[in-house]
Amino acid sequence: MNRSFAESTARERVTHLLDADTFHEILGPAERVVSPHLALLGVPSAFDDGVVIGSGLLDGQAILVAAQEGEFMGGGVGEVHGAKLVGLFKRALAAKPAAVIVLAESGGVRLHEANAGLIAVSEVMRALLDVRAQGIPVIMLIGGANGCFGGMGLIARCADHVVMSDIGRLAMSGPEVIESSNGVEEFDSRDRALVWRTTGGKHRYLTDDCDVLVEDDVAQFRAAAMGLLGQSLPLSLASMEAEHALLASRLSRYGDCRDALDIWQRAGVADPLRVPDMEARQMPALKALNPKELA
Amino acid sequence: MNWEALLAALFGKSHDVKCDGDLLSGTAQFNEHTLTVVGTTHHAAIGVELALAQARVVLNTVREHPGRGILLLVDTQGQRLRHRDELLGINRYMAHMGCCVELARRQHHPVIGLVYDQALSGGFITSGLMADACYALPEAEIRVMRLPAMARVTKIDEQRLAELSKSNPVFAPGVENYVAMGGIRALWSGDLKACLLTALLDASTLDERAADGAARGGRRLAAQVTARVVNA
Amino acid sequence: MRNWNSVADNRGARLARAASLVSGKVVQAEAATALLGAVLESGDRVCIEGNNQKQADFLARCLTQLDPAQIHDLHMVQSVLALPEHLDLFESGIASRLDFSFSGPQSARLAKMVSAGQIEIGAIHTYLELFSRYFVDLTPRVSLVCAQAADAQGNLYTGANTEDTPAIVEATAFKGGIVIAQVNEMLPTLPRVDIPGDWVNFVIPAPQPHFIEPLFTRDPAQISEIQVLMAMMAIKGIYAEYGVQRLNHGIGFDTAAIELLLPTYAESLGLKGKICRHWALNPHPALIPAIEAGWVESVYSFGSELGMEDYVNARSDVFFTGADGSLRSNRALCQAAGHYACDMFIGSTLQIDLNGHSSTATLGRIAGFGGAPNMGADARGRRHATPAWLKAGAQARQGRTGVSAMPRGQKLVVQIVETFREHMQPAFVDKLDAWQLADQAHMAIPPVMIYGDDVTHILTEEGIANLLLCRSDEEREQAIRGVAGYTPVGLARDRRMVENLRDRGVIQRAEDIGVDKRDATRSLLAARNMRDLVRASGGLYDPPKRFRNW
Amino acid sequence: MEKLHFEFPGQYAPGHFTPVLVGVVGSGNLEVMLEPHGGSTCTIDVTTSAGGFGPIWEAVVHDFQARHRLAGIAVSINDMGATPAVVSLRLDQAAAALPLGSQSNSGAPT
Repeated sequence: MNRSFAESTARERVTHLLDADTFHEILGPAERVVSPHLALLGVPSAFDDGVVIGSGLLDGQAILVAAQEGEFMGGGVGEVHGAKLVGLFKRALAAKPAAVIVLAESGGVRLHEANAGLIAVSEVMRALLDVRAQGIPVIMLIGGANGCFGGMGLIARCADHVVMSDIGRLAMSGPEVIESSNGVEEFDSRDRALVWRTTGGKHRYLTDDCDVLVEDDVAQFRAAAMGLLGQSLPLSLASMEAEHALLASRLSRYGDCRDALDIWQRAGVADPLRVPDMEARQMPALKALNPKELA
Repeated sequence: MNWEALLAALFGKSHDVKCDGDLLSGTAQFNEHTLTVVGTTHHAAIGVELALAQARVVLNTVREHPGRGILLLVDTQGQRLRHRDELLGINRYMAHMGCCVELARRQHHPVIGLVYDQALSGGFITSGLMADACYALPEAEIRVMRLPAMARVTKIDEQRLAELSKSNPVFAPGVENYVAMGGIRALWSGDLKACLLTALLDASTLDERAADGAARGGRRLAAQVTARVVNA
Repeated sequence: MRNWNSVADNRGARLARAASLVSGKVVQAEAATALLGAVLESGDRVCIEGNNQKQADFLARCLTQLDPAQIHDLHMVQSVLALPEHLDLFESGIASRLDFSFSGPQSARLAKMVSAGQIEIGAIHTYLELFSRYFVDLTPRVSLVCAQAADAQGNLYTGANTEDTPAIVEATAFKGGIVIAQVNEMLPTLPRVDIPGDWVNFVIPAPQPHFIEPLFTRDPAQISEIQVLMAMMAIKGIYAEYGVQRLNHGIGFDTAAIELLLPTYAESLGLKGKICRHWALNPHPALIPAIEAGWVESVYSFGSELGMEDYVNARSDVFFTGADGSLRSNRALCQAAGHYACDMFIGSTLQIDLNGHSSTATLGRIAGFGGAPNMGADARGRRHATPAWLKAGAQARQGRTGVSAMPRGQKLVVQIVETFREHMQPAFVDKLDAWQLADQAHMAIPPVMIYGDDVTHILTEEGIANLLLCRSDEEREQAIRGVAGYTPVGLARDRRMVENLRDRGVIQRAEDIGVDKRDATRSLLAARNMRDLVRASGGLYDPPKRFRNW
Repeated sequence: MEKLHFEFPGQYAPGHFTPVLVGVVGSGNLEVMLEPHGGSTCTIDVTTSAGGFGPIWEAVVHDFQARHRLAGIAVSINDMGATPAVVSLRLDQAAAALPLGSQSNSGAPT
């Protein structure tokens, strides 16, 4: 049986993503670099503040890696958690790894230290973009049960590449937040089929918000990350203009769609209702049939 | 302060900033230079259109006016909480806005953020917080969540949150907290023109917020932890 | 001279009143409330079909629209109170007396209304017990049932969820009552006839399909390592030990874990064909991998399960299906099957006391137990022998004299429970909350789900207590304490006596039966999430949207 | 939140080893870290979100130590309301990750 990415802890994901026995953790749990704020609020901390960072080899190439633990505070970014991510990107400027890989699983800013988290998210974005400017690719792997939301959803879309599983989710606001603000008619958070076809890996893949779609299998994430090593896409005026054109075109093409099914249908997918039950491996062929329409 | 009064205080009549829906954009003459002014008003909810529109203004500046300074005006209730925005990938639209600001900074445009009314959670990350430095008016409001809501979500007693927030700036609303943590470089009061001038002169592409937070005592660990990771 | 046909005459009068409002059997939805007003009389015994899955929700709503000045003091006799409308009837005075079996979602409100004197409860029954009383002293005068489809003659097609309908209609139609059915659709020809048209007085196409709850869907993603461990212990320590071939499973995650371990762990023990061949069970999605691996010969069901329709249709060797190819379920018959023809019941509970009495009753709620007491009770009338039944009986009788010396079997009744529930609530208690609840609600007896003298085994993550082997109340108490772990009840055990019971095999730890705790990982589950279940079904299982996280 | 400290004598000292971490601090879960320390005892420090369960913790870690008899080891726990069953499981998993395996008497208390 495969090793489920979603069911693995952050630590297990890193261990099995990298070449065997090559992971070296930085500020590991024994150093107890923990959040000072949680204890004040009467909440137990985690020895790694919910993010595992370090270096290792992927396919024999040196990389830096970070993995968020979705079970701890929903992967929320606090002061220490955020600083560890910022530090990893800054370290990459000198270490020049073949890639910085982030295994993102987060609800965004950790409410218990919200102000620090909010600032940290923007610091991570800027540090990440510094790394990209050096021609070092940044790769996001998204496949945890808690998805990648809020500030981490923004950070993910600042990377060179996004890899998702079809149970992974990438978005800004969680469906519960939208439902509580604007009602169940706006977004029924209990309708998981709706939640996933709005924010899940398949939709993001079909609309090019994710570059590679894999099964919920650590080995497939590993293979996808290996395939992206060395592929850097630095920001330039041209690349940002291209991105802008893509987003403007998406808005004009699909801005009136009410459901992902409408988008897929309009993009020429023959039987949109079948898409959610398709396996990840079947999706590239589906996308290839509609090369221009989607995205 | 409303945006008209703000711009009048900063630029007098020498600006052509217009309000289109919730979007503010235009140019201003300042200290013998032209500045691009872009931002939002009416406590705008940042949806895909508004993120894209702001990005367009920034990109145009980079393409057509190399080196021109950019002033980002922040008044937002946060990202728009709609199913449609998520369906279209609002996080990508907002990230695009942030990356456009980043591109401008890399291409030597001084970029200054100013929270002149309110800045809530996600709406703020990819604008003001991506500038070279972000400032705020003293009467502005910056927060992720109010304490009663935070108490509900975290299941921590609200009174306890209120008590702790007196000594710890890390979670409670307030511009002063953001100054203490380094997220806001300084509050602008009195002569706003002088404030802007200083900000433009001080604009640095280095991210100094963690160091500021440590120096001010509001965020003691971030800079230290980052340094430990870099030097490990 | 006495009129020996007064009931039939009265039915005639009611139907005559209805005839002045509607013509024929098929009644439009707009006329439903008026129809109810015409056929009902104050004080009637009324059954609103409320199962634990499908609900005659439209007719329940119509009933609440009646004028309590005209129709009042109805005596409701129905298996499940699931909808707010069921209790609204009592609030407005349309109904005043209640006999029922289960009230899950309405249990807290029911408790409040009982203590406020708004409802007079006759008794809380098991399903089979209530259905039995339909034929003795609680026969409904008017029954409001639901079906998938009807034809113009009033024949009903109940589809996969037949559930209670046959029992209700049989009792009502043949004892002078009136049967009204809400249906999802009218068809010229039905796929099959589940209820003959001459047993049905009126059919009403409802504005919306009846409500149905996917009650038996358990997402394997929520099964814990501890539940996997307990499932391993159950399979090796009980299923294999007794050779359990015919059984019923409870509704929880503990038993879902067992279902998902059959094609993996149990297969590795060489148990295929030796255990778990025949089931009285709803079509549990978690059973799909075991069915696909060839473990299961037959499944007879109380009701159906949303999303399992196509799968069941495609596996008619296993399930009971009609000529139309779809599932035929029947709660009354399946309860009888579970009671008499199964060798084992295994299910979870909330509280167990030192005598082994177990209850899910909690303070402030009057919930009832549905079918569990029938499944979880020795069938005293049973006479046919099977190895599992005989072995359990022999263990219970070994060394006993007098009346207990007669060879006889016993049903295995297993309570599977973690020592602590969520929020560190202990599952083992000195005194059941049921006692206090009985006081609060003025019940004649504490609401016990399974009586201690029916429980044969208690299985926790700490071990298996075989109560069949206990020979005194003191042994029984220590056997229970011995598997109660770190709960106050467990910590107060007599360590020497517990060690002695372990030597005698009354208490068995995981290692005593060769279960290595380190092997208890979720990777043993034949399906780890809903998607895996869909895959295992070859795409035939179509889970409800709230279970689809992909 | 409550902090608890326990110390037990032990026999089995694995010597120097890389710290072991198992589990995560999530709802109903905990993380357990084992580190070498100079003494001859096994110390156990618990931070738990659920207050008032000191006696249960004491019984659980007592049985853990009865199974493994560790010495020269510091056990640190961050707990988010795990049941004793989960706590025991994580402790045993951590002990199993020690070099040479532990001298396990794995099994439940009696």
